[in-house]
Amino acid sequence: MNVMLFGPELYYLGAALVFFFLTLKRKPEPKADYQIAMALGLGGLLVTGLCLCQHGELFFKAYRVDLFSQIFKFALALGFFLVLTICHNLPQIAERDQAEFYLFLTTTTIGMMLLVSSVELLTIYVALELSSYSLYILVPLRRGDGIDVEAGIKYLLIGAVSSGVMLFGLSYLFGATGSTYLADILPKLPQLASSPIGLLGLLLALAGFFFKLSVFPFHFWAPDVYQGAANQVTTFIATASKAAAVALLLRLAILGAGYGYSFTKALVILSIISMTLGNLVAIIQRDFKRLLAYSSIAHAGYFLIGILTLKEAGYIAAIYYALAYLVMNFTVFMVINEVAKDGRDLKIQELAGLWRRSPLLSLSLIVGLFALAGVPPSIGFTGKLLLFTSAMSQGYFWLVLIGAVNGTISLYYYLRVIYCSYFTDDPNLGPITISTPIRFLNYALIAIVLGFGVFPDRIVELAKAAVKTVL
Amino acid sequence: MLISPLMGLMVLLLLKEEQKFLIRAVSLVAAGISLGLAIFVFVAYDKSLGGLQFVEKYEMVKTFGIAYHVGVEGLNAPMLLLTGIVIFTGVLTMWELETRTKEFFIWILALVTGVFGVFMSYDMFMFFLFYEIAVVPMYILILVWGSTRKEYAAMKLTLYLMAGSGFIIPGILMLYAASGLNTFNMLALHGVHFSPWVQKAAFLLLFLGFGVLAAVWPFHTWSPVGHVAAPTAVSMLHAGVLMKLGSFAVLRVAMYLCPEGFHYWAQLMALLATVGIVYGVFVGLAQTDLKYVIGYSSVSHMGIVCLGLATGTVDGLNGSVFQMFAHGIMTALFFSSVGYIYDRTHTRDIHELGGFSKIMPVASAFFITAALCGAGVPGMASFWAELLVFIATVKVFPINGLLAIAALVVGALFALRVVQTTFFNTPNPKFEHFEDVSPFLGLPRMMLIATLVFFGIFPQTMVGMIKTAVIPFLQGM
Amino acid sequence: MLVFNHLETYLYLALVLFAIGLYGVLARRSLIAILISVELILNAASINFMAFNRFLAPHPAVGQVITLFIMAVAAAEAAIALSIIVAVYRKLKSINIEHATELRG
Amino acid sequence: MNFLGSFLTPQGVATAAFFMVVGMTIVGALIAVAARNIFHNVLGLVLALIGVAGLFLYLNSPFVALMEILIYVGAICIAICFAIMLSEPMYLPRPPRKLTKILGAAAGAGLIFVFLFLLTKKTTWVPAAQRSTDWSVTTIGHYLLTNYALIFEVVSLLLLVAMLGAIVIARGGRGSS
Amino acid sequence: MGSCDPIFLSCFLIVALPLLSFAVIMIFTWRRHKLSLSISLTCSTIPLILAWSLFYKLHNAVTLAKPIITQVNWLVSDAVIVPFGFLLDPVSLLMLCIVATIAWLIQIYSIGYMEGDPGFARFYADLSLFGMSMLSLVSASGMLQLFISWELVGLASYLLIGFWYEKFSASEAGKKAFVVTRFGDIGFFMGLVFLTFFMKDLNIPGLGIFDINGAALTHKLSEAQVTLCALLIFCGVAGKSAQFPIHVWLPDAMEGPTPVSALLHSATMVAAGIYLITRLFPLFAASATAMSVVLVISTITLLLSSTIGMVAKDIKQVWAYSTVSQLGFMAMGLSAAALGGSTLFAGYYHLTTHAAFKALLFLCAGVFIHHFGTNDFFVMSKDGGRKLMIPMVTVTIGALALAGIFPFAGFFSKEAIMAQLWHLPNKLWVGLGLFGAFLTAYYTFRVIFVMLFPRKDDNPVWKEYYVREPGGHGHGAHDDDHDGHNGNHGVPWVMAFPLIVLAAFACVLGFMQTGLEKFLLGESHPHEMNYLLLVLAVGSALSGIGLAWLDWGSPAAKWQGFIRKVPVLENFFIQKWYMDHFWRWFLNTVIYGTFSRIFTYNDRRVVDGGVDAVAFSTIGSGRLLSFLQTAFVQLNLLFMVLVLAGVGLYLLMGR
Repeated sequence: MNVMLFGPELYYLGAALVFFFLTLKRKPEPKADYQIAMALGLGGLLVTGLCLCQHGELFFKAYRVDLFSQIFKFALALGFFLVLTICHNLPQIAERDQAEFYLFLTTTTIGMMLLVSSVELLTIYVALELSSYSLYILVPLRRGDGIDVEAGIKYLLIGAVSSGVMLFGLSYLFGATGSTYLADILPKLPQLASSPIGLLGLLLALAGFFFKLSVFPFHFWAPDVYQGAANQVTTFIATASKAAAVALLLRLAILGAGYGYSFTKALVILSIISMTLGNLVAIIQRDFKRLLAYSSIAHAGYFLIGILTLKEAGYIAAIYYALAYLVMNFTVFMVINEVAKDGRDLKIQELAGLWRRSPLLSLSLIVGLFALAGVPPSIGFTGKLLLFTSAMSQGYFWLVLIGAVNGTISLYYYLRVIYCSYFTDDPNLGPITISTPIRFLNYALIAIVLGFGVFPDRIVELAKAAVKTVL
Repeated sequence: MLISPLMGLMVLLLLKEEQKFLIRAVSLVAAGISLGLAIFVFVAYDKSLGGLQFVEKYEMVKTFGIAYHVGVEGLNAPMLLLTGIVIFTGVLTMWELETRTKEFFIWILALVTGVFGVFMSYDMFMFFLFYEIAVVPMYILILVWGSTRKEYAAMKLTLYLMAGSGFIIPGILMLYAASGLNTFNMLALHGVHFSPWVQKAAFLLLFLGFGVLAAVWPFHTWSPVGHVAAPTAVSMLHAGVLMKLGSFAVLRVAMYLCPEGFHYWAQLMALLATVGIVYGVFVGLAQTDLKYVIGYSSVSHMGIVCLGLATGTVDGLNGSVFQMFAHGIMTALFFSSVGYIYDRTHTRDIHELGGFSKIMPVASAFFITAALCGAGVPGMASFWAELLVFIATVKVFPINGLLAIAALVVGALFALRVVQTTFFNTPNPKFEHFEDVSPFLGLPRMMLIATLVFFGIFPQTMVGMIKTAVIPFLQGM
Repeated sequence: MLVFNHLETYLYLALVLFAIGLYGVLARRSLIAILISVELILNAASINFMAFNRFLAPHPAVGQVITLFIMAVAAAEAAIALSIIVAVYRKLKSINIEHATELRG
Repeated sequence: MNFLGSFLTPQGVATAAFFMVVGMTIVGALIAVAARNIFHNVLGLVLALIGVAGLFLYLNSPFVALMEILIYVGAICIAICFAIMLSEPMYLPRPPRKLTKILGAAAGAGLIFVFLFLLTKKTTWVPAAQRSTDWSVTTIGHYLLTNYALIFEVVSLLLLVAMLGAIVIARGGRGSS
Repeated sequence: MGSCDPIFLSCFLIVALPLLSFAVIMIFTWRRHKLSLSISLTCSTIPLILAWSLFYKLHNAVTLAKPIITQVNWLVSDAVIVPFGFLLDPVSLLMLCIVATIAWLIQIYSIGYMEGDPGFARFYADLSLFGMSMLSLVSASGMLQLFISWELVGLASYLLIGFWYEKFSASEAGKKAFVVTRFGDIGFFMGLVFLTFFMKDLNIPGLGIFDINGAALTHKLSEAQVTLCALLIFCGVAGKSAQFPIHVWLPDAMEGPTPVSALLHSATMVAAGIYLITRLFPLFAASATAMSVVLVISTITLLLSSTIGMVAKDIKQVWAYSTVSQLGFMAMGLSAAALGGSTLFAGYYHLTTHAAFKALLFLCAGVFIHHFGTNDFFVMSKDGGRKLMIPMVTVTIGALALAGIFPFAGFFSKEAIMAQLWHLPNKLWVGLGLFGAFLTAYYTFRVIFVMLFPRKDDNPVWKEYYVREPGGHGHGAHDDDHDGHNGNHGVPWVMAFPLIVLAAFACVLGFMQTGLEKFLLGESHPHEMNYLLLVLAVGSALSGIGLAWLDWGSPAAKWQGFIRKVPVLENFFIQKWYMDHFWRWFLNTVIYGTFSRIFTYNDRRVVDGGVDAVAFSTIGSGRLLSFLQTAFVQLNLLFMVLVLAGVGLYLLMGR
């Protein structure tokens, strides 16, 4: 067995081991922990990058390594690393828990990495649970006055029910096809076209990923968890875990291709409701993270647009947008994290005077939010347009129209945030000092968001190559 | 041409907020270079050859058929010139800006980059990308440097325009998808014969979407509010150039790609345009804020543009494009004068300003010139434009044409009422100590007037240029 | 045919168990009771797998393996859930889910 | 005699036992969700799980049935009992049930039930063309170490995470109080 | 016909030089009065010389049928081709000379009149602009160029009337003039557009190119089409030439400096309308209906303005109304000629003579106003108006000419018009014409007599008439400011000189009737004198003068107009037939009050309100939907389950 094939997973397993040993230390040393974590994160990024072009199958074909999975693994590693960069102070996590924090962050990353490579239903399920459980633990790790555990328990409850439903759906799929391997299931599904079990089993099975992606109606956890969890954890949930969910949905949705219209129609409906609901409710939010939660619900709808086309163009767009979403959403969260140094939940009003307090952060915020809103020249815009293009090519006119109108609605609340940060001022608030690495991070993020927005070709070609391995 | 504002923008990013003079100078140079290039293109364009010249092409995303594809032809050369002039004068106009100077010029250069991009792009994707780039900075520009209900105005304007984009995207993508060519290249798409249904739907979407930016009635209400709130140079750019983006896009994308759709909806276009023309002047009559007045006059004048487009004749299109140009310059002049006055007096109420021309004869003269131009006085560029449009309209839509012509009387009343109340009459003693426009600040306004008069006296320079594109354009339909 | 040799018997049974579990999740206030209900749901899925395994699957070991894994996952889930429930009790002084109402909107 | 005899046939006994197991499962489940006393719930769960284990026996899987009892009844239910004791005191007065909530829950569960019932009913279940008849524990072990080796490892990681997580969360609680 | 054509070149210079002067003064020298003056004078003298030299060079070469057209393309769109060029035929040549001359004279005159005014340079700039547009108007080769110049004339008049812009009434008057004439112009423009529209079958390439006389076209259009076009174009004429009911701007336009009044209301701007009818005479003549309308309107105009003139106290107002009435006269003459199948000569001839004597009258009035600082001729009379010899003599000459007394110019031209009216089958018209002549003589000499024969200082009539309001009517107050400069020096020569020249014209022009006719029409019809008409006309004029003498002149006169006997009528006339009221009502109630308000309301409430409502309902629906996110997780779960089951059931049923 080629170690390189399983390289990233092994590396992170090792990292988890390192963190595990760190948890055993009697005296917590957050600074040292952080430095180790950063080093490991950077190393992980390197390893994942090196393994980018691997392809092969492992574990009796339960595990497939291809460009598609490796791209998402890289995205996960990137997300992991990025989240680590804003962990230089973890005010909301008790000092002695910080090593555990890194540990669970690593394990959830491992879970997601396994997830994106899995091509077997049970592996998918277990990997999903691994990543979820780590997150369930991470959410109530926060030092809080109750909303942390409240968020944790709600997350867990909704997650448990979703995964129960998913498992039930998987059992039907298993029953209908007699196999848990996607490769075996796929050819058998057309034979089931006359009976509803394949379609509905698939729909039930998708529930778990809808939950991860916070698609309506599995979205209820998102606002609470975003608000209740520590900022860094929220960041991870909002960035990396979405990418993993998108990856899996792309893999699974292919199964629905045989069902044609009725399957996609269900997705179209969910997509439309997701984006409309997310955007409408986001309008009235006051808490910034909660607002972003609703925005993520809306974005789940956008992801679905690409997925439900079940065509190459749509998949390319979805991959592109998933990567884009990771970066642009992270940009915003980074700003939150830097502004709320003490780890509090940031109200939108508290952004007042950001342009004065830290022009760079305010610029990042604008870039990030405009990207989320789909304003050019940003990856958000390009991604959204690619999504719409692919959907339109399949004739989903109304979907595109509603999506485009939704873009307008979303702009409203993003602009409100920008308004607060740019045009209101609170003289009581002093300037925000940002460290040099964060400063460079800012520049890099802005450059990525704008640069790949204008020149998306490389990413698109990469995604195209990746999609070829899935379809 | 795209590069120069971008370069300026980059340099500005590096400068410190304190180096105000340098910031201004850099912006001015950037704007000056674009203006120079615009003039160069306008002059160097080979009219006898026609067609697309100065083409640059570069594949962006092969998978989706997106390419950076720019060029100049008779339709956009005037628009480029317009943009060049307005940005140059706009930068000069805002020379005295003190608050957050750097950011201001950054955003305004970003906006201009977008505008140039829209006018030159022959790829729908890039077209739309630049379109949005041109629209969005408005929000920030209005919000930070604006006045009078700026939050409301900025939000309204941005959302309204974005809602327009919400129609444009499906429209564009519809054509993209229906063509099956997997390309956004407009020239290529032009060759496709879309089914009538697609054409009708796409045209309607595009017309409504772009119409919002062109302030087509009844989607115009953002425009007066936005103009009122915006700072001077932004008003200039916005009314002068940005609104043209809308009408230009209707021409460039909607009419170019969906000729049948256009013929189907032409009646509607003409109707909306006519209503806009009549409506604009009447509502403008009741306004007391100078910028509101101008805002509504813009609605009316953009109605003329739209009416010209609706005719679908060579004369109409000539007039329409000419009117875009003329109105752009004229409105820029309007706003720069008003801005100057407002900066000094902090009021735009026409009654309060009464008799202003005694205090600032030169500033007033600028405004009056613009007002006369707005009233369609011969010798100014807009006269010719309106003339062409009206003649063309009467032939195609007699009733609309007559109504629009009749609205001219009210238009004259409208312009003169403002001029009279604001500048004539007894001066308000409150403002007597103000000094008149200094020659330096007068320069941009003089440039604008000179442009207006030049094309008023030699309309052929412009019409001849536009014609080179319009005739093949219509033949292609 | 005997009733216990019917696939459908087991499927309907699992369904009933699933529905009961779901009802419990939706209706109970105590977090622990909800957890119990979730276990019922998982068991329902297990029955399904086992039934398919028994009557349909080409490799009869697969379903059993899956069921084993489900048990392990359920155990893990129970451990985490219970620890969170304990934490909830510590912070909120109650394990009634209806008392956790800070987050809304 | 004949009548009785018909019950006493092996099939009859098996059927009767099956109904008993089914009854245990369903009644246990009902107790688990319906009883107001939390301990009764746990006991109901135990009952239901034993029933399920019985079902597994009927499904030719004694090993899994054994594991079911070991893991669920032996581990999970005990853990739940500990949690009950660690959390809310039993003697606290409980608020009365809300009818609307119960009705809503019943409606939700009922609707899902109807949906899945119809689904199951409409489906024609087709057995695999070729079926292996190997039910032995050996095969299970074989599968665990070949096809499902990865899951096996992952599950171990999962359990580790769960343990550590439980410790961390519980420890944090203790520290703060 | 390149631009090197000498005729084109000279015409071009005639037009371009004043424009140049306008531009130069406005941009560069507007702070330097003397320099501006010299520029402007140069730029009006050269055209004057050029115009006359053209006249001498070409007066034998051109006829109405064979004009010289010299033009270049100005704008070439598709169907619209606008040439820029000049059409020289007798009509335009003569008019060119008249305009150039009067413009020049007025520039000379203004040196004195405007001396010391802070806007001196601007005034000259505006005058130049006006001169340019007027010259371009009369010599335009295409209808569109004519229209453009026509508009520019309106613009220049706006600037000139509102010259003293800080005075509300002045700027108001300027606005009124512009808007009202614009109102007419729109009709004109529509008429032009319709002409091209109707003639598109003829493959006429553009608006401008068609023969300005339109003669060739008329028979190709149907009667109704011609009527429509003619009437629409007449709207423009009515606006510029102050015909009823849009004459109201003209009397108000007296707010401008007096030279402007002279310029505008004698020779040039108002004449433009009549000139247009002459230009398009064949077109108009082709439609009897249109001409009848013109006849009726011009007659109403004549009577209306004459009656108002009878009661005005402001000398410029009197002259203004007299202008209106004379314009009505001209239009009557032209329309009668058209109806009677005659030529355009009579009206055009009256235009020529009128230009001379009305300019004279205004300039004289200007001298008085300048001298006494008031517009009220009663006040002038008391303050010794008759001591100013030159203006008093010239004004009398002008008045005699206006009244149509032999041997002054007015006599001949009026006679020609009467002759045209006489030929109409319905004698009512000639009767009304005579009545108009009578009134004209009456109100003219009312002024003259009051000025010439003031009462003694202690006469009780002064109580009524000597009202010297501070800052009162007209520009008294303004001119007071610089009375000191030349108040007691008599009349400066720059002002006297134009008076004398014009007086000479007023005397001489009458005897050139035959020559002019020959020049214009190429042949001269032998006049058979209609002695009855002659007697009637002279009689009505003389009786007018006589009545004026009885009412105002004779030592026994009570200084009460005969109209005083019918107070209702007098009031009606004093209120100017309530036409101003009507228009004010129209503007305030209909335009501002109704349309503007309704539209504004609609804009605020319906259109904008609709948009806001959409926005608010969006936010509202967000608020509403946010209730989905209850704090009770089980409710959310229930919702989730229900949706799931719903979607499942839907898909199940669908299959």
